[in-house]
Amino acid sequence: MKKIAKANLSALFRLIAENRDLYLPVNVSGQVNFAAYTEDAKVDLDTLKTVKSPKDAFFPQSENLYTVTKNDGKMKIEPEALKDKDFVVFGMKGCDVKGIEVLDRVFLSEPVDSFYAARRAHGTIVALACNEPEESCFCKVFGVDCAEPTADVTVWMAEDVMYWKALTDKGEALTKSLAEVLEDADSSDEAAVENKKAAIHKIVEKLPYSNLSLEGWNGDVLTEKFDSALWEELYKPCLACGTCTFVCPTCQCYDIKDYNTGNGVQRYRCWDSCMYSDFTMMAHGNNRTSQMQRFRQRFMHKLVYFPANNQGMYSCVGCGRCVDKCPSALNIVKVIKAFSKEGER
Amino acid sequence: MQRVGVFVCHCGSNIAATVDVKRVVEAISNEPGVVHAEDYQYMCSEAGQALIAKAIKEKALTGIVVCSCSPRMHEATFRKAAERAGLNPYMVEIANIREHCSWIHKDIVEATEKAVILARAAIAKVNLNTPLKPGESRVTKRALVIGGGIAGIQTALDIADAGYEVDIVEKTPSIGGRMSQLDKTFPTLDCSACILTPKMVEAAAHEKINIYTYSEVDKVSGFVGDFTVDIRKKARSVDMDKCTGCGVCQEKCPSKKAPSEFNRGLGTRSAIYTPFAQAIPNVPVIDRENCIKFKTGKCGICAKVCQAGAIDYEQKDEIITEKYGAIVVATGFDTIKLDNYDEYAYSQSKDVITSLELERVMNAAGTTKGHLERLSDGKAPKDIVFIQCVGSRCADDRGKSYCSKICCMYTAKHAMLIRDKYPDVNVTVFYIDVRTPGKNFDEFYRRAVEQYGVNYIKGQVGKVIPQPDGSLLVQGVDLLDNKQILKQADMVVLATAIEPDPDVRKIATMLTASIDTNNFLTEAHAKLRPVESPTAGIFLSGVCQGPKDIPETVAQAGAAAVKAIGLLAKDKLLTNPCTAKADELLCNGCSACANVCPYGAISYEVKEVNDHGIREQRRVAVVNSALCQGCGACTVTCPSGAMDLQGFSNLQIISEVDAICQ
Amino acid sequence: MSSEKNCAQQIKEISGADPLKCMKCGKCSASCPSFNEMDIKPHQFVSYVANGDIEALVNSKSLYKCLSCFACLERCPRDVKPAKLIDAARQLVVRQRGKDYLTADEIPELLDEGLPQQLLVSAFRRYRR
Amino acid sequence: MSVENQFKPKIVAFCCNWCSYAGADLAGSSRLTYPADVKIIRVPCSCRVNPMFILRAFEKGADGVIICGCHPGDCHYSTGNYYARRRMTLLFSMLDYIGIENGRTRVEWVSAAEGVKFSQTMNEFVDKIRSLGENVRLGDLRCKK
Amino acid sequence: MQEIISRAKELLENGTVARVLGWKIGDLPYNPEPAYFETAKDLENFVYNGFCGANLSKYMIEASKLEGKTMICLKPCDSYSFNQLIKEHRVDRDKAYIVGVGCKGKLDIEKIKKAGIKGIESISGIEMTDAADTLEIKTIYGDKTMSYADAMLERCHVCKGKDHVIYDELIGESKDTKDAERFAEIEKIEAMSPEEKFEFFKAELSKCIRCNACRNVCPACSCRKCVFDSNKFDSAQKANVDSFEEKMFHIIRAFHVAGRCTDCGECSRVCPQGIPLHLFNRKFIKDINELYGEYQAGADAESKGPLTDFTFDDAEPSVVAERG
Repeated sequence: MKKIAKANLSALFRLIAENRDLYLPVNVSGQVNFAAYTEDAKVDLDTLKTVKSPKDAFFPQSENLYTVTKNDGKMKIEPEALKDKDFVVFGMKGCDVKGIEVLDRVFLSEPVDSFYAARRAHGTIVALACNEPEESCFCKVFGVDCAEPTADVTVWMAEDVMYWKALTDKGEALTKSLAEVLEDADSSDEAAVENKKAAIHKIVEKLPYSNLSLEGWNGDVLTEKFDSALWEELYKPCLACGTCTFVCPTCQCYDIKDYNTGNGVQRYRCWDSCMYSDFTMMAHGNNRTSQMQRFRQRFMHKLVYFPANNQGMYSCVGCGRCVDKCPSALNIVKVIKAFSKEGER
Repeated sequence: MQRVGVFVCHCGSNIAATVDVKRVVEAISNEPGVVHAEDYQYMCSEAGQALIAKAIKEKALTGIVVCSCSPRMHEATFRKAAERAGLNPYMVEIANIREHCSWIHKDIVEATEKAVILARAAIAKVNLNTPLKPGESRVTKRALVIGGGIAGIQTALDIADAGYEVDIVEKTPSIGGRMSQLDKTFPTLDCSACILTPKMVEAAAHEKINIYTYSEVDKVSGFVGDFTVDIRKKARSVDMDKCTGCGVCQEKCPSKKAPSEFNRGLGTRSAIYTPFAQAIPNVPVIDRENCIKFKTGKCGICAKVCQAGAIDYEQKDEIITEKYGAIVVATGFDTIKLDNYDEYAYSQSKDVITSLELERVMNAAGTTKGHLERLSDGKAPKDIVFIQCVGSRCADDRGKSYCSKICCMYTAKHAMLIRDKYPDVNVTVFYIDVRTPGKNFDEFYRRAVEQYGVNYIKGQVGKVIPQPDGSLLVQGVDLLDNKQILKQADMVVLATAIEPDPDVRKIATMLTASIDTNNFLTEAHAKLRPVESPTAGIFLSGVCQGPKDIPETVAQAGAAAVKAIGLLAKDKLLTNPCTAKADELLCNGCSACANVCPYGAISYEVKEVNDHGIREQRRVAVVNSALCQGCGACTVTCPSGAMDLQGFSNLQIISEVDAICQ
Repeated sequence: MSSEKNCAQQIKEISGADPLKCMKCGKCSASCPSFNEMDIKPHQFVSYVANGDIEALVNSKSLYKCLSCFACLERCPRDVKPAKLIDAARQLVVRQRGKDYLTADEIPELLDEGLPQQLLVSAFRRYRR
Repeated sequence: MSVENQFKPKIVAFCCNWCSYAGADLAGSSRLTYPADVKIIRVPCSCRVNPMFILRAFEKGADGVIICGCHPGDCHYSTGNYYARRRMTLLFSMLDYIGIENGRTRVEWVSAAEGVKFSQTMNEFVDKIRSLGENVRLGDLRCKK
Repeated sequence: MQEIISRAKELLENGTVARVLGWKIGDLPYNPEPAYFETAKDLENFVYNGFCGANLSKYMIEASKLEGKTMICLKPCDSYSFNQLIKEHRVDRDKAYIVGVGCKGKLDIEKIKKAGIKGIESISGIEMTDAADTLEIKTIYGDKTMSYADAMLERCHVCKGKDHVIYDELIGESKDTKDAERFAEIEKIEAMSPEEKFEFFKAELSKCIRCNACRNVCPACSCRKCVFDSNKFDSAQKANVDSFEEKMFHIIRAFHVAGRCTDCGECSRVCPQGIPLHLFNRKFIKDINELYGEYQAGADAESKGPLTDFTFDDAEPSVVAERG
């Protein structure tokens, strides 16, 4: 294990950013989101949750796939270059890291998404333990330990020192390259980290959602859940905006569109939301015609379809961003609770 | 995908001299949809149109772009050509590479580049065109003529003679207009009244003509073939049906100090009056501002003396609503105000008068019973100075930029008449140029000089200085002698510029007829459509379109009549198919579009809509394509884009924007 | 003096007048109180400038006979501003030092007791800019 | 600066069919020149101009957009330009508010008889846009290559 | 709150209404959600407190399609939106039984969290009946307090007033919460240099994630299909590509609701990125007021909106440049 004085963090960031791109939580106009590190960026490691999850680092909201140009009546297709520069994402939380695991299932299984794969290959994740989890957090429910997120490197923030522990080869390599700013940690430091973890676990136990039960969601429940009358009640306040999907660390749906730049056509993909009425719109219309169906789709996907296809892995990680951000105060917790109450009845 | 043919016109050298047409053809050959491109010397010629027809057939074109002159010039030509070749005429787009390109740019590279871009925009647009079919609208077989002067009377007579009903709306109490105020007419010197009065009588007696005098147009709605007009018949205070025109009321009226409009304010009239003896209708009007009864409630003499009991003090303005197929504007002119020309002492001396006032002085029925006398003291003048171009041909805003056209001739007429009747009076004319184009016009002017000894001086007057003895000192210049001239005169006549009747602006707005900076109505084409307004169904007669003399006015009046008759002769008109259309799947039924529609063409229906499988009752907008004129106001008001304009759709305009900006 | 053409251009610039707008109506000459004293008449200023005959214009008496009353300018229907043209010609002369109409020493002799100050100032403005 | 290197702005002019387009035609037939940078799009009325068209033009690389219509009171459709006037006033105000240079947008009323005004207006507008330089604030980066 | 509930029960029982549109208690102290109640039992979960900021007017579009009347709870500012929706024929007045509920300012949980208060377990002082002007907040990290006013939504500081512009009956008192000038923020931006303005909006809009929350919550954005979702203008884009790309969406959205926006502030309330979207709409409102006369959208259900109206002597667009 290594450590670094908090006062030296900027030196650390500078060093990381020297040869790589560095993404970390930055405050822009009052909101904290992952963004590229610059000398004058307002880095904010205290805010628990960035508004958007850091999934952009691997799966950007919008990315060009290829460009078609026309010259003398001939078409030319130029694929967009794959990411070939190493980068570090610093400060992802346990839930965020788990979100990437979910995305891996989608994008790294055949057929492999080459854009995503290239980013995963070049990206190193430094995960930060959550010092002060909040009331909207329920990562524990999905088996995430926010006190010890497992990524390439795990870091803990204490009063005035940050502990650094590499877990993978990528993590070791990064650590090695930062030798000039990272100091070796001793056993008292190890103990401090253990204490930190224990303190965090204690807080997690106090969180209102921590004991949310997923009972009734595993197993062959597709038809039962799908046909439930509850959806008709639950979706009502939904505005059909895409906030929940865009802040979610695991939502992976995208749309592919063309943009005419005047000099050629760029084919790009961008996040889409299953909450939108034009999601997967086809010539004949849409296969989900009501907001109830769209609402149901999102939660069925997270809690039923995805686990069914991925050895029981839910595609919710309990980050609670939807709890925080839904304009109508809807969220996955309310859905889970509604169904468990239904069970009680 | 369309199969587009592009035809680039040389327009002789009009385009080809500044635009490399071959290069244009080459540059657009690879544009999306283009399967054919060629250039030709004159696309609008028969041979050019044949080329287009041939390509349409041989290449199975679904759309064509003609790169040529303005669509305002030949769009119709090419649409017809396409239609003859079996293509929907609305699959034609014009790239204006003449007026908007070759004629204004000098550099051939630059102009060619621009022509290519304009062609690309048109190609992009035509790729999104859809075949359109015109609708039909009915024609009301009745014409309205606004203005009862010689122009209006002639137009009305010609239309009526062709068998159509005509209404004349005249704002003054009698028809006759400016011509009725004139004494003699040039170049024949025949009496104005003698030739006008029979026309007035003929109009009044014509069974197809209905005259509204002392009336004004209040409101106009509708469109070509189907105008609805509100006519305000101002309260005359005299019952037109009862009045016998005996004239006793006018004689007995105690209020006789009102300035006579007919005599240009030189004389007075009674409060109940007909403007002149031959007025049609011969029914007086009570001028309520000067009437003692209306001012004080006492008097009522006219009612007492009227044996027919025609006087009606209670009469109110009446609104008549009538439908018309065509409207002819014949609102005529007035002389400009001379407030900006202090140097001529018009406001300081009664002996400085305008030419139109001189007409009333010279006229036997005028204020001086036809005697030429000074208005200040009634003495016979010995020296008269005429000043030309007062307020005409002026570059600043004191006057008018145009030549008033009639002044040279009427001044020669006045000079000649004075010298004829009073050979001892000296007449001097200060002129800048003497302009006499017209049949027998220059001969007329030369007679004034050679036969009548009128003293023409090339040069202007700088100042007219009233002298203590009542005479006028005229300071001018003789440019040919290079001498300044100081001339004693006892009368000065100003050839005052004419301007369109000030009310025409209001009328043009109601008619949505365009008007130029001088308030002359704009013709649809300066050369080819001189008697039509760009607004369909509106025709122009007389000076409202531009300065002209009586024969020209009468000629134009006839031409306007023919155009109106041509319209009225049709039973149905094809309507412009470029109308708005609502996409009921997107329509919110919010009524915003109906709020901005100037034609009331949008209404709402509650109907069942099948939105990709969802069936529900929705309130949706429906456009009446016969009423819609295609302005597009609704399309921008519609937030969802449900309302679109056929022929100028959102995507079509956007495709043009993209093509230009790329 | 530099080339004639250049001078004509300068006169146009200084005066802000466009000689080509003139329609030869003569209203300027008709209005001019100094007409009879002038060798080149106001309506002719325009042609001199238009034709570039500036030499003759600046050597003319008119240059110093113009009272700058601006009657011609006020009344000109074409916005040609003869007074401004002649004023501009005057300025061209004045700008060449030593070509003044009067020398400074000559002025006191010409002064009159009753001469209003304002006239004096106006005279300076015209002759000694 | 040589002519070749001079900034060539892209300028879109929306002209109503009845007045301004005819005014542009008159400018053409009177041979009143203005820079070739101006490209005219014919619309039936100034009220047909959707703010989206204007933003679209800027997005795709236009440096200036001018809207020409009949003089108020002279609209062929009676009232179209009155609506256009309000819409454009508010839109321009919004563009100003978000920091887009004043002068990249303009509305001018040009009648069919005002060929001179049309050409003058275009000359002025092009000068203005040249002085403002390239539009970088409203464009889409993808179109800037 | 009790009064509303009992009245709702009455109306349900006597058949006046078939359902009640109100707010349902949340599972956290601050997240009640808009909800329908159809029975007296349902109403056990009815809540009306300081966190019921959501404007329910727009839900009435769908409720208008249902059988029978809906009792809808509207705060004073919501009633403007409702009126505007009536004007636009989007809701059926006859299908609504409007209960105007009192309001003493609504709370913004984001403001509380921004003050560093986290791990919230309970908040007291949020009930309509609470007289205190301080919120007592219990958190797992200790007890905190915050003044009610400091936690209020921006819109409440510039409140349009305590009066409902449309209602069938009123329940509860309202309180004056206005303590700021409505256009002060706008004026501040107007006074900036073009560069400052541009940087300000660029920074704000760069946060936009095109989630459409602002649009979907907006009662004026009631289009069945938004132009940004349709192919009518080739404008359907979900991408946010460059830093200022969202301008088109936000300018046009503001333009489309100009003269119709009641300034209800929902857009700013729901923006997950805290973009002060009301700055766009309110700029239009300010311009409209200054150029065309004071106009409050939704103040009535009949008047012509400023963009579907004109006068012959309206300001020319050049006024924008002239006023500097």
